[in-house]
Amino acid sequence: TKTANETPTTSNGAAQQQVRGTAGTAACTHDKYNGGVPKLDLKSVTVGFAQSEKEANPFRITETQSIRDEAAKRGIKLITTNAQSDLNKEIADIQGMIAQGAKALIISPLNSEGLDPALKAAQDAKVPIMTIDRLLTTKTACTDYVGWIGSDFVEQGKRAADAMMTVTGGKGDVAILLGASGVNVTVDRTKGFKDQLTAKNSGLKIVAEQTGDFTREKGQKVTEQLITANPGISAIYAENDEMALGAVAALKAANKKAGDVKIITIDGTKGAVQGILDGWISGVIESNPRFGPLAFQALEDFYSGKGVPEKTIISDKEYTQANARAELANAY
Amino acid sequence: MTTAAVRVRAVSKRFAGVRALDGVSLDLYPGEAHALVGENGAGKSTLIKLITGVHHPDEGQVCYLDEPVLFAGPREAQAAGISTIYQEVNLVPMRSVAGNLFLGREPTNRLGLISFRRMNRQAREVLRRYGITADVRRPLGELGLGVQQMIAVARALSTDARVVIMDEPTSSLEPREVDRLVEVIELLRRQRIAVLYVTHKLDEVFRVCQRVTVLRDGRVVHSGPVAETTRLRLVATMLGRDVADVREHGATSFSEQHQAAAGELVLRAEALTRRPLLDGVSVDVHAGEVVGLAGLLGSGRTETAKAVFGADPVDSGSVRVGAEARASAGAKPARRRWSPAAAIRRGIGMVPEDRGSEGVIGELSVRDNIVLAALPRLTRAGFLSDRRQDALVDTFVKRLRIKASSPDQKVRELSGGNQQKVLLARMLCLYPKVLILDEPTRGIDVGAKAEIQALIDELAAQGLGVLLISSELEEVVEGSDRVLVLRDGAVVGTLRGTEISEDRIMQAIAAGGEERP
Amino acid sequence: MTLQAVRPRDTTKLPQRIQAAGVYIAIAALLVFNLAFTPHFATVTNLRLQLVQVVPVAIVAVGMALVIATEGIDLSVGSTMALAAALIPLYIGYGVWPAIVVALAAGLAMGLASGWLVAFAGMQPIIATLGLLVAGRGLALVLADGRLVELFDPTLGALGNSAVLGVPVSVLIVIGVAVVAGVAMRRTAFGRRVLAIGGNRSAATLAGLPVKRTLVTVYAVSGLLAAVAGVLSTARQGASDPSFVGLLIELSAITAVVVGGTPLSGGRVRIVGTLMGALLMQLITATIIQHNLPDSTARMVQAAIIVAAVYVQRGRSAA
Amino acid sequence: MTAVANPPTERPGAARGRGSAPVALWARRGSAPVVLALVLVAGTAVFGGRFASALNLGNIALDSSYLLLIAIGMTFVILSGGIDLSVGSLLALSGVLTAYASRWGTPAAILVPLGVCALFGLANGVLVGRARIAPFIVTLAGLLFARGLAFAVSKEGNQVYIIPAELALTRVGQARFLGVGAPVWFALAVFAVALVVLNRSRFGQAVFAIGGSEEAAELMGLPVARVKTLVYVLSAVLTGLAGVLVAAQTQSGLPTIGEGRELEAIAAVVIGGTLLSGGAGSLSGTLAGVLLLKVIQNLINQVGTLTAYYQQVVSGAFLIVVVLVQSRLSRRGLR
Ligand SMILES: Nc1ncnc2c1ncn2[C@@H]1O[C@H](COP(=O)(O)OP(=O)(O)OP(=O)(O)O)[C@@H](O)[C@H]1O
Ligand SMILES: Nc1ncnc2c1ncn2[C@@H]1O[C@H](COP(=O)(O)OP(=O)(O)OP(=O)(O)O)[C@@H](O)[C@H]1O
Ligand SMILES: [Mg+2]
Ligand SMILES: [Mg+2]
Repeated sequence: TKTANETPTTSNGAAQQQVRGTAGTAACTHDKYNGGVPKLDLKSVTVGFAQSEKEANPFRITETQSIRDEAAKRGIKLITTNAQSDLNKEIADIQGMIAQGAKALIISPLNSEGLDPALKAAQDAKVPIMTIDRLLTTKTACTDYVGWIGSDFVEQGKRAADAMMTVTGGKGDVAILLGASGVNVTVDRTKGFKDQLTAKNSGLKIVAEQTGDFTREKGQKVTEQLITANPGISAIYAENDEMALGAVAALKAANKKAGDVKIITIDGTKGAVQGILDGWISGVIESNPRFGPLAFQALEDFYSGKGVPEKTIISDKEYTQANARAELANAY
Repeated sequence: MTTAAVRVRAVSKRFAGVRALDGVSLDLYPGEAHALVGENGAGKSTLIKLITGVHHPDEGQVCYLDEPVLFAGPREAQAAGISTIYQEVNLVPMRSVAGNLFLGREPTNRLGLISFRRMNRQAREVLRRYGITADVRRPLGELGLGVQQMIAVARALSTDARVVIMDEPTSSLEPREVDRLVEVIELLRRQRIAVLYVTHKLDEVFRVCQRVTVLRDGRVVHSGPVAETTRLRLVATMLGRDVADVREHGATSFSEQHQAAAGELVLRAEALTRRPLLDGVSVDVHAGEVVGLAGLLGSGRTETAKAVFGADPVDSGSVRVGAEARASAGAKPARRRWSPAAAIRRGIGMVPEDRGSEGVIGELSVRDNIVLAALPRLTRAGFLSDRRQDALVDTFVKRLRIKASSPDQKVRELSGGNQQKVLLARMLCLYPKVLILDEPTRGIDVGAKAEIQALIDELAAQGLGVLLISSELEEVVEGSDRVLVLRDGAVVGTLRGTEISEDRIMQAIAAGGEERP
Repeated sequence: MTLQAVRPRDTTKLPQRIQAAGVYIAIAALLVFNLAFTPHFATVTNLRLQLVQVVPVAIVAVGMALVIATEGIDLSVGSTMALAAALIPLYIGYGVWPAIVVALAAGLAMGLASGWLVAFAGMQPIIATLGLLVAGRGLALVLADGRLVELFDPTLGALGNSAVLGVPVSVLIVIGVAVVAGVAMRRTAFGRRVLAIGGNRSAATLAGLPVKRTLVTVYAVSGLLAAVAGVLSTARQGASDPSFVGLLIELSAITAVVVGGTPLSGGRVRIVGTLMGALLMQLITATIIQHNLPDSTARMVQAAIIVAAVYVQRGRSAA
Repeated sequence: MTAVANPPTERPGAARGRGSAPVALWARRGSAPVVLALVLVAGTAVFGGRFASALNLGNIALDSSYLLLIAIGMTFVILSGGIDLSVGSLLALSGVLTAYASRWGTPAAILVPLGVCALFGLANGVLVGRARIAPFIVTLAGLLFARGLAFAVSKEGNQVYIIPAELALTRVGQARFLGVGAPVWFALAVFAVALVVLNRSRFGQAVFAIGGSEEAAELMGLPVARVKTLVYVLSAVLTGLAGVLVAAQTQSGLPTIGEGRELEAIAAVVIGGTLLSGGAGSLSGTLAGVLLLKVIQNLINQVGTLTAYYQQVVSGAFLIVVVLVQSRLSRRGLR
């Protein structure tokens, strides 16, 4: 018996963190932020981290772990909460951490909208908030929050479409395994993918799009149904790795061979990159969860006066047949 | 002739294959009390439910004040002025007594809010009028069934009604309460209210009613003035037998005397105490002996029965059975978890008073209900033996004349009396050494009652010890070899053999009251 | 005397049968629809797929049916599945079978816990099992450190994916479970006790039945079956995924039970109906996915079919 | 005459049925606040000012207010012998509709969701009350349907509607009065009205009676179907109100919120001593139940270092322990 994926993934340190780009105007510092907040030494205060979803997939696990590791490395006292996908709980969590005396916050918003009461509570308490992962689209940097570090999900979808066109030669029937309904990651990754296919005038035809809820089990079940109903499907776009691996299981159970159906997926977990090596997955667009070093660096810069840019886009790799073997160790 | 308050014209009603009513007609006039009698399952309750809109007739018509009506439900009937007491006490046990009395018509203040002060005051008045002692703010379910029944009566009578229908209102009432009810009915008649009165107690027919209608198997077999008939004739019509035949074999009662040479002690309950309901009650039962428990409503008879059976916990006291009971004079009782299961294993059976909530399992069939307690005896390696079940069920269905379309019929669909027989059968098929019967003939028709009484006699003759509770004093008097008189949860007197009479029992109750302030 | 001689024959059964057939009618309608309008539906592969996919819900639903027959409910089944799944990778080092035994034992323990809370501590089933639902999933995640673990064990794989004479092993297990449950409910004293307790608990106690013991047994069976479902899901997925396995399965199972004609008020049970209820839910899902309906529409259609199927067979309580 | 006997203590075994349940219950009603007080004291003892600060308690109050609104409706439903599983989804639907309709101004942003929710409750109620389908199933279907509708309105989640900050709704929804958020005041006002309706109106008495014995209520001439229907309408409208307030707080309508809220609300009601089988219980118990749940959640968060998984284990175990302690307390209280 052999098990894989068992060892805890640790964040790979600042070396892995490449910033793809920054955007926005003046850098945000503690005396500019929201009319000015007191200067602090991070080592002497408590920092809070609000995670939005259960640590139930490699992305979230790595994200939280990366924050914890970095805090430990820098000797900063950290408290964490997890909203378990409940927006009200996330608001309560944030307010609770402020009440508990957290002096700076890193939050991973559950959604682009809806955190206003929490943001307001932080403003009132003069606690700066650094956001990671999802962008608060209707809020202003350096007023409502310090800055944002994250990926561009639409861009990820576009890159997935490009990869898809490359591996399929731009022809065939595609099925999309959508992420959980009503979540903007899903929305963006779908939009990017479809827009790019249209923009490139691709011959790929989307014959089915069904939600796999970002889980392996649902990805497997849905794929099983889809390939029975549409035996002609030649490619699958999975909006995260877990669903892709579910799809692989479904294809195996249906006696397909590796490569019969091309799978492109987003995230960059070890399992998926291994899937490339095994021939079942054709390409993986990375969505980098290792926010820890960047986030704490941003807080340091915020207080040191160096300043934090409005947007920091973390760089997402792409894993292909060509680089999978070499990059496997770097996948999370 | 005055116009009828209610006129039923040739109604028929079938329940999935069972013809409950077949062309029944009945006129009910203002100012009369009209008795409706018949065997269990004859269709009395069904007829009432057709009048009040619970069921709708398949054929025929109901007229109310000469207008054909088809009430959508009891609510409409009530609004139109037909007030009904249904057979099984139909109140809400978890609500207070006052809440039940005034449910749906609570007194309100100027803001339209319920005034509980007024409601409780009015409730107390109502109870006083009917001689009921109970705290009106307490949940109704805490009261004995008899009190509950009185409250149901009080509720039905305190609405402004032109027609009052009562389905066995006295089935768990004491003679005292029955007297009170008779007075009330007289009063109603004087107010030109029409009363339809269902009962199995034929005495009441002659005391209360002017006319009587007899149903048998869903048809009217007799209808006419009470004055023109006799008790014997009524029984004969109900049963469909000859008057002579009934006279010869009798329709009621126990054989006059048992061989009072009671056998050995089979049950000894000592100093059962459960404050504040029971206060040191001791009961001995010998093989072949029928011990009656007499007392007023709430005197602790049901509590005693339940304590002996292990259905209710006691603060102190002991129950011993068989050899243990005989060996035990004064010995320290063995500590053991006493529960109905243990009681049944050791040969005690009980038929509970409240058959609806503690007795029958409505969704199960007649067969399943009967064999329920005997399951351990009917299984091989956990599997049920059909043959043995059927044999057992067959025996008792025949012996108790349980009227069901088949043993597979759900008990819920049986008439009240037949449900009671099913419960008796459940316990009898255990062949117990001691049988506790709490109101065993409640709601049972004359024919069946006689049969059950005869059965008790027969079983006692075969060595069964019986603890008998009945609100019909007559039944206790005639059936018992020994009577314990209870008052406020304590034994206040013991009567034996020829001492046993209604008068002596009443005296004992009264005297007990003087001794115990 | 002829008190019971000349009663008309009991025809009660027929209309009841038609009423109870709501779920069959719905299944037939969906099959006809799919055969007519869904390409590739009438293939062996597809039909087998539907059977395989329904396995976990079906197994859990059988246990749930017994619990519901006692007028209870078991919300903890999904978490029990997760617990079972989480334990397999921890013990698979000792071999597959020991690992499976441990997983099943954990399910039994969960069931005993809810049974004890309901029968002896007198808690309301929905609250007792809700507590275990929350705690159980948490425990599973603690054990697994929240991670999905892939399992490459041939025996486990066979359990999930192989077939005997064309019938998948897991489907055979469902049939086995259903037969045992059906026989137990119809032919044994245990089944009779379960129904009696559900029908009228006080009456059952007064009839001397071992009420508490029976209740504990029923919840234990439900827990055990949930663990079986957890093992089978894990086997089929080739991975232990305690975060998601069995998530919300309690609602599907309860729906299957009720759609199959078992009332929530207890005292009655339909095992075959329960299986059919589960199958109906599966067919609805399949139809929705294969016709590529959007998620929102899918939920609404599902809601409508559930209400319709139950509506047809409702109403014996009416009177 | 016989004296009025005191009620017997809980009868284990046999008389679990009609006779004894109310007694145990009447006592149990009193015990949720006791447990709540204990937990509050314990929290203060362990975490001191961090827990007992005005800020933190205000947060708990705000967080509780939505749940309280839902739980009030749920109390009526459960008292009538039913259950409403659709509230979580309905909360999302109401929020989405609030945000959607906010383009037409505050009145629309309030009336549209409340109207739709009322219709929804009506559908639930008619199916339960008139068609006599089991409430569990009806509202389970409602759970699916409302969520589906919420997704449909927000175009499968592609469209998140935003509520303008300057709208009166936003300003009122986010206002604070005496340091406490507006939703808290709304919830308390509704609670006060509900108290009167449940305990002092015929409708309220009918709800109790129907839950206690539907058959008896029917035979006593109560409008059973109508009352049952109304109860579901009430639950849906209060949930709708909670949805409007959530939307005003978050200035957006998200179709994903509220999952699992139904179970939380049911738990709160039952912890508050209301019998799930209906007929007996109280709103004050529900209030205590809601606060108990939220305070416990807050306390678990206070630990801060507990991982999410352990938090789950602890809160599940806590739920069971609280209910157990409560039933022990109530039994003791009777002696
Ligand atoms: N809901 C029902 N479904 C099926 N059969 C029923 C139903 N209600 C009554 N019956 C049947 O109709 C017949 C008449 O019953 P009913 O209750 O009217 O008798 P009754 O005269 O009131 O008897 P009792 O004196 O025992 O109360 C019985 O055979 C009974 O089994
Ligand atoms: N005076 C009373 N007021 C209120 N409740 C009472 C009173 N007397 C008894 N009870 C309650 O009534 C129930 C049944 O009473 P008990 O067993 O003592 O009476 P009983 O002699 O069998 O009378 P019944 O004929 O009413 O059953 C008990 O649970 C007890 O709590
Ligand atoms: Mg009758
Ligand atoms: Mg009695």
